[in-house]
Amino acid sequence: MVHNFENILAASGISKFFPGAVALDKVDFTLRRGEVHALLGENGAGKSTLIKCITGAYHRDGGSLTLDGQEINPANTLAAQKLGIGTVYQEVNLLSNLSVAENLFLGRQPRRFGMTDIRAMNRKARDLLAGYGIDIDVTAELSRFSVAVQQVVAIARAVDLSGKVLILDEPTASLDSHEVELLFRIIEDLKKRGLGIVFITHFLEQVYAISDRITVLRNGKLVGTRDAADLPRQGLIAMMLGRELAHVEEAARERSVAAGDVRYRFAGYGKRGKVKPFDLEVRAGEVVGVAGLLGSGRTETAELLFGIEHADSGSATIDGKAVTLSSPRAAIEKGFGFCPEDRKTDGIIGDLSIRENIALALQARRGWTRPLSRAEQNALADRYIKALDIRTTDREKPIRLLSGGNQQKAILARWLATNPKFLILDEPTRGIDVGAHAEIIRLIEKLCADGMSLIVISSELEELVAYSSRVIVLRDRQHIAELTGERITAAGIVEAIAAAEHKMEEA
Amino acid sequence: MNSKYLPLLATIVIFVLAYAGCTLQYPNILSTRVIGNLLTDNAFLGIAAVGMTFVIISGGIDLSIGSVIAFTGVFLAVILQKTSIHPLLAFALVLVITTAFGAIMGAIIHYLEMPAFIVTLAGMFLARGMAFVLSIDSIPIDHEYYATLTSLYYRLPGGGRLTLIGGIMLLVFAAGVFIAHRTRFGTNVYALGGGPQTARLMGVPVGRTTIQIYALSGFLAGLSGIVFSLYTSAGYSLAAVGVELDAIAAVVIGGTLLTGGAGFVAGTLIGILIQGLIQTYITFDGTLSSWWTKILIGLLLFAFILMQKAILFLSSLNKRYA
Amino acid sequence: MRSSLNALAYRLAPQLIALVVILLLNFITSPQFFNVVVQNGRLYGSLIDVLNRGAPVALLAIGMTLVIATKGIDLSVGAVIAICGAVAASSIVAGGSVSYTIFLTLAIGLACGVWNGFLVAVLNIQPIIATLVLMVAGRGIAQLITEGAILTFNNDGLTFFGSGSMALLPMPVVIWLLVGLLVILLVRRTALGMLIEAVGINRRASTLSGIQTPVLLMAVYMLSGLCASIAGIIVAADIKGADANNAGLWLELDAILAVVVGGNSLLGGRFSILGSLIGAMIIQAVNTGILSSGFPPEFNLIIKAVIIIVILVIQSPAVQSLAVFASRRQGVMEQPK
Amino acid sequence: GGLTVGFSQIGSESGWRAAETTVTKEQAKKRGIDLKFADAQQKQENQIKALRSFIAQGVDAILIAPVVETGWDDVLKEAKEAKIPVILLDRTIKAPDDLYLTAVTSDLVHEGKVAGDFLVKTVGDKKCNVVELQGTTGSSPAIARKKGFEEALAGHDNLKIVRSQTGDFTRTKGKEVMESFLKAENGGKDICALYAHNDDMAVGAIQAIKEAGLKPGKDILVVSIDAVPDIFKAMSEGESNATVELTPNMSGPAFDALDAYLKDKKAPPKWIQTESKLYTPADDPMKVYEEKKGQGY
Ligand SMILES: Nc1ncnc2c1ncn2[C@@H]1O[C@H](COP(=O)(O)OP(=O)(O)OP(=O)(O)O)[C@@H](O)[C@H]1O
Ligand SMILES: Nc1ncnc2c1ncn2[C@@H]1O[C@H](COP(=O)(O)OP(=O)(O)OP(=O)(O)O)[C@@H](O)[C@H]1O
Ligand SMILES: [Mg+2]
Ligand SMILES: [Mg+2]
Repeated sequence: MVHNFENILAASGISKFFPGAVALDKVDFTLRRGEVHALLGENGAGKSTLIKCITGAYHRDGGSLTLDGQEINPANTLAAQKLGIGTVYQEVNLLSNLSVAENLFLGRQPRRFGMTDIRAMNRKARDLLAGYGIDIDVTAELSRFSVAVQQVVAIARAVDLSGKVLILDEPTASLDSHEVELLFRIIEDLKKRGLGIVFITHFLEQVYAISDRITVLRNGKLVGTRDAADLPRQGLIAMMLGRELAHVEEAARERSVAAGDVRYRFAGYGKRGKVKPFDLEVRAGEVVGVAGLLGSGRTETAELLFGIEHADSGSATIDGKAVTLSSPRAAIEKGFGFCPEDRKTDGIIGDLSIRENIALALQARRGWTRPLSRAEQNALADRYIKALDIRTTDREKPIRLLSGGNQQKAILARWLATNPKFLILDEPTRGIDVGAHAEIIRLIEKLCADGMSLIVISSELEELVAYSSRVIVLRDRQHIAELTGERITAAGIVEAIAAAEHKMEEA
Repeated sequence: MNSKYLPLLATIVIFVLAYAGCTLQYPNILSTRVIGNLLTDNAFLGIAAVGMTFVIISGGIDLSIGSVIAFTGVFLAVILQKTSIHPLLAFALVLVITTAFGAIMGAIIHYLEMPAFIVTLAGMFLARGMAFVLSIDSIPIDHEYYATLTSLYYRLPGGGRLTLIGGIMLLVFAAGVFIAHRTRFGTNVYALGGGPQTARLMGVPVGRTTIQIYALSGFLAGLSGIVFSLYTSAGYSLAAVGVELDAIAAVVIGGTLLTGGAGFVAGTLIGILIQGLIQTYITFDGTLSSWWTKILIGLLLFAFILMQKAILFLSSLNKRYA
Repeated sequence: MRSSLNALAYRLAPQLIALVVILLLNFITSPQFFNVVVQNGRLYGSLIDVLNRGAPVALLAIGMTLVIATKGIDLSVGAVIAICGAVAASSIVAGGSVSYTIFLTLAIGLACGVWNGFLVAVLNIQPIIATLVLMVAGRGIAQLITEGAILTFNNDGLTFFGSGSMALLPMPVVIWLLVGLLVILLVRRTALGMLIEAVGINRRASTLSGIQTPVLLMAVYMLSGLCASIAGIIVAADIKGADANNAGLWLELDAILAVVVGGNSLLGGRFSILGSLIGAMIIQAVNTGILSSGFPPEFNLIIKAVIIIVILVIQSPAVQSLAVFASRRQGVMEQPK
Repeated sequence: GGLTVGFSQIGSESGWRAAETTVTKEQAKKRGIDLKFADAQQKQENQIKALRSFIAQGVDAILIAPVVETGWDDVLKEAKEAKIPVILLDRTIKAPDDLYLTAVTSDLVHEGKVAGDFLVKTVGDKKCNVVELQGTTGSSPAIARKKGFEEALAGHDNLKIVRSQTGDFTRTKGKEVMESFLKAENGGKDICALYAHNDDMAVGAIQAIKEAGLKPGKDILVVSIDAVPDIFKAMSEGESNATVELTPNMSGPAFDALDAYLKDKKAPPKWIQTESKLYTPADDPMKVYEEKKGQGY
C-alpha cells in the first residue's frame, strides 16, 4: 500500500475478532482528501465493524491508523470526534429522550459564564437544520420525530463535527429522494472544502451518483478498491457477491395476474389524530404498495391495520365477515403479520438467539402450553437462514450481534414462519444488500403467487413499481390516490403526491 | 408548552389540590409553622433525594444513601467527641469520604459492568457496618458551634421558621436544577439515561460521568448526613434506615422515570413535599393506629401515582402523537 | 441431554464455585460446620440449617427471578409474607382446618400478585413503585389482621410445614426444592420461559409478535405472590405464630440479591431459576456462617458486604471476560444496538 | 377533662409495644383525654416531625417513647417555648432535664441485672456457659440489658458468656441464632443457660432447643426480659425459668403526673421508675398469662 500524501486517513491491516467470528481480516483502506469513498459489501461483510474500529467504538485487534500522516489510536468515539472524524452510525444512534438541539450539540454545547447557553444552542440548532430544509421545534424531544427526521439530525450532527473526515453508514436508508438530494449537495460542499467522506450504502445509483472511489469488502476481507468511473455496475455486483447476479430487476411482471377475490376490506377505517378514515380493499394474491413522503402516515396506517393502534371509525371485514382488530394478537389470529420499520425497537429481541427470534411469532400464536420442540425450532431456523441467506456463524447467536441487514431478514423470517395470509411489510428492504434485495423481491412475488395478500410500504419507488398491482399514495395522514395498472410508474407516484400538494396549497 | 414538562405539572397540580384539601379539613396546615416544619423536617431527605434524582435519571439507583447518612452522623459524633477539630473541618473531611465512597461505587458499576442496584446494596451494608464499627451507641454532639448553627433561622410571619437546614435544602435543589439543565454534565446524565451504548457512540464520556454521578450522590448523602446530624445534634448508627426508599418514592412521585432518561430535580422537591404532607395529615388526624398509618401511606402513594397517570393520560388525548 | 447439562454446569460454574468457597470458609471458622447427623428422624447440622433457613429466600427468589426476567421487580414480597403468615395464623386460630387455611393463604398470596400485576401490566406503573405500594401498605394489612400482636397457634398440621420433616429433610427444604422443580419444569417444558425472556428484553417487539404481554406480566407477579405466600406459611409455621411486624422484613432485598448472585441480570431477559436458588443458598451460607463464626454482631454487615462484593466482582462480566481472554484486549462496546 | 395530648410512639415492632399503645389509648380514654396518636415506623425523623406537628396543632401535652437517646434537644426546646409539657415514656434520653417534665421508664440496665442475678443465684457455684441473644444491634435496650447482665455476672467466674449474637428482638431470628449456637456448642451440651434480651427471642430459642432434642428450662436454663404472655405459657410448661417484667403501663403514671402538674403546678420527680419485677414458675404463670392476654400484646 502506497502511503500517499493525499491520503487524509489510512487504515492498514485492520483486524477484528468476535468470539466465534472474524469480522475483519487485515483490511486496508485509504481515504483521500476531497473524495467520496464508497464502502460496499453484502450484509455482514464487515463495513460497520470497520467504521467502528476507525472511530474507536471498537478496539481493533490488529492494524494501524493514520490521520494526516500521523498515527492515531482513538480510545473512544469522543477521541475520534476530537480528531475531526464525524460519524453517522448505522441505525440512528441518537438519544431520543434529549431535545433535537441537545442531540446536535451534545458534549459541545455553547456556554456562557460556564453554563450551557440554551438559547444560543437552540438558535444554532435551528440554523443548522435549516441548511437541510428542516424546520422543526428543536426544543422538542427527538423521539417525537420520525426516523427520517432523526436521520437528518444525525447527519447534521456528524457533518458539523467533522473537521477532516465524515463517515456515513447507510445514512440514506430512511430518506426519500428529496432529502437524499439535499444530503448530496452538502457532501459536494464538504468535498470542495477538502474533507474525506466515507459513504456506506446499498443503493448502487447513489454510489455512482457521488462516489469517486469504491472499496468492496466480502466476508471481512478486502476485495479491492477501484475508481468508480472504471467499475461498471455488473462488475461491482460481482465484486460484492463473488458471483454474477442473474437478472437484477428486470423481472417486470405482468400485473393483474392472479388478482383473486377481495378478501380484506377496510371501510372508513381511521383514527383521530393518526390517520384520516380510508377505504382499502386487498385481494388474495396481490401486492398493494403504499407510497408517500416521510411522515405521511404510512407507518401509522400499517399500525392501524395490525391493531397496534385502535381504529375509532370504520369497519374491517375478512371474506365478508366483520372482524375487530383490537390488538396485534387479534390480528395475528386472523392470519396477519407485520414486519415493522424500526427493527431495533419494534422488531428484534436482542438477547434471544436467531432461532428464538424466528420461532417467536409462531410460538406466541400456538400459545405457551404447546411449545415448539427444540428440533422443530432448529428446523424452522435453518430453513429460513438458508432461504433468506442470513449470514451468521450459527443459529444460537444472539440476534443483536447480527449485522443490520441480517437482522431485517430474521424478522421477515419470523413472520413467514407463521404462514400469514395477510402480510404487512414496512420498509422491508431497508439496509438490505443487492443480492438479498433481489431475493426478497422474488420472495414477495412468490408469496403472492401462493395466494398471500401483501401490503408493502417502501420509499423506493422503483421497487414498489416492480411488484405492486396497486399503489396507495398518502399525504398528511390521508389516502389521496390509488394508482392501478399503467399508472403505476415512479413518475406517476411522484406526480400524484405533487398534485395533492398543489391542491392543498390552493385550498 | 413542551410536553415533557407534563409530569412535572401534573405533580404540582396534585400537590396544590391535596394541600388545599388538607387545609379545608385542618386550617392549621396552612400556617407558616407547618410550612416551615415541612422544609426543616424533610431537609435531609430532600438533599439526598436530589442526588437520587441524578442517579435515577442516569438509569441507575443508589440504595446506600440511608446508610451513608447514618455513617456520616456517627463519624461526626465520634470525631467531635474524640478530637478537638472544628466541626467545619470535620464536615469537609466527611464529605471527602462520602464523595469518594460514591465515586468508588460508580467506578465499580462502570468498570466491572455490575448493576447499580447490587453495588449500592453492598455499599448500603458496608456503610452501615462501618457506622456500627465506629460506635453502636448513640452519641450526642454538644459542640457549641452546632448550637450556633441550629439556632440560625429566619422567622416567618406567623411563627414559622425557615431554619438553616431547610434553607440548605432549598439551595441544594436550586443547584440541582441548575446542574441538571445548565451544565454539560447535566445533559450527559440525561444522555446516559437515554442509553449508555448510544451515549458512548455520541461521545459522552460514560465512565467519567457514571463516576461523577455516584460521587455527587455520595456527596449529597454526606451533606444530608451533616444536615441530619445538625437536625438531631447526634450520631446514631441505626439512623435513617430506609431513607433510600423514601427518596426513590419522592423522585418517582416527582415525575422521574425509574428507567432513566427523563425527570426533574424540581419535581423531586414536590415529591418530598407530598410525602411530608401525607405525614403531616396523618399526625393532624391522630386517630390512626400503627397499621392504619401504614395502609394509608400506601394508599395515598397509590392515589398520587394514579392521579399522575390520569392527568398524563387525559393530556395525551389532546396531543397529536402519542 | 449431556451437552445441555454441561452447558448448565458451565453457566452456573461461578455460582457453584462461590458456594463451595463460602462453605469452606465456614468450615474453617467453625469446624463442626459439616457435621450432619440423623436426629428425631431428620438430618441435623449446620449444613441442613443452611438449606432450611434459606427456604423463605429461595422461595421468594423463584418468583423474583421471573419478575426480574420481565424487567420488573417485586418489592412487596416481604410484606406478602407477613400478610400470608397473619392470614394463616388467624384462620387456624379461628378454627379453620389446615387444608382450608393453606388454600386461603395461597389464594391471598395470589390476590396480592394480581394487585401488583394489575398495576404493572394494566395501569403501566413502574414495577418498583407499583410494588412499593403493597410493600408499605401490606405490613399494615398484616398488622391489621393480627392487631399488632404476635398471633400464636398450636396446630400440629400447620407447624408441620415449619418444623416437620419428610424423607429425612426438614419440610421447608422439601417445599422449596419441590416448588423450584415445578416452576423450572413449568417454564422450561412449556414456551413460558422463552416468552417471559422475550417480554423482558423487548416488551414492544414481543407484543408486536403476538405475545399477550399483560397476561404474561400478570402471571409472573401472581407466581411471585404465590411463592411469597408459601414462604409466609413456612415462616409462620416455623415459630408457631404470625409476627406481622417482623416476618419477611427486608427479605425482598435478600431475594433480589439471590437472583443477582445467581447470575441473572437485573435488566431482564435470560434467566436461570436454578442459579437463583444457588444464589439463595450462597446468601444463607454467608448468614449462617456469620452466626456460627462467633464474631461480634457489629461486624455482621461488613462481613456480609465484603463477601457479596467479592462474589459479584468475580462474577462480573468485565472480570469474567478478562479471565477468558486473559491477554487479548476485548471490545468495550460489544453490542451494536 | 378536655385535654388534648399528642403521643408519639416508636412503631409497632413488637408485641410489647403494641400492648403499650393499647394501654395508653385505654388510659387516655378512661381519663377523657383526646389522644393524638402518631406512629413513627421506627424512625427518629418521623418522631421529630410528629412532635413539631403536635406543637403546630397546639396540643396540651406530649408523650413520647423516644426511639433513640440522642437528638431531641432542638425539638424539645421548641415544645418548651410553646409551653407544652413533654413526658418521656419507657426510654430516657440524653438531654438537659429541664426540657421535659418527667420520664416514666424502667431501668433497662437494672432489668439486665435482675435477670443476671437470678441466673447467678440459680446456678450457684456450678460452672455455667451462657449464650446471649442480643436485641437489635445499637438499640438502647440491647446495649443496656447487655450491660446490666454483665454487671450481675461480674465476679462470678463460673458463669461465662460464650456466645453472643443479635437476634433482632424477633422470634424467627431468635430461633435461627439459637440453632447455630446449639451446633457450635457441641449440640447444645456445652450450654447451661440462655439469656435473651426479650421474651420473643426466648420463645423462638425455646423451640430451637426442643427441636435439637434438649429440654429448655432443664438442660438449658432460659432467662429473658419483658414478661409478654407467651413466655408465661412456656413457663407453665417448665420451658422458661424467669422473665423480668417491663410493664406496658407507662402512660398511667405519666397521665397522673401530668394531671398533678396541670392542676397544681406541682412538678413531678424527673424520673418515675417502674418496677422491674422478676417472674418465675413459682408465680402461677398461667394466671399471669390470662391477665396479660387481653392487654393487646
Ligand atoms: N459484537 C459482535 N459479536 C459477534 N459478532 C459480531 C459482533 N458485531 C458484528 N458481528 C459480526 O460481524 C460481521 C460483520 O458485521 P457488520 O455489522 O460490520 O456488517 P455490515 O457489513 O455493516 O453489514 P450490513 O450491511 O448488514 O450493515 C457480521 O457477521 C456480524 O454478525
Ligand atoms: N419533516 C417533519 N417535520 C415534522 N414532523 C415530521 C416530519 N417528518 C415526519 N414527521 C412526523 O413523524 C411521524 C412519523 O409518521 P409515520 O411514521 O407514520 O410516517 P411514514 O409515512 O411512515 O414515514 P416514514 O417514512 O418515516 O416511516 C409523523 O407523525 C410525522 O408527523
Ligand atoms: Mg452495517
Ligand atoms: Mg414509516
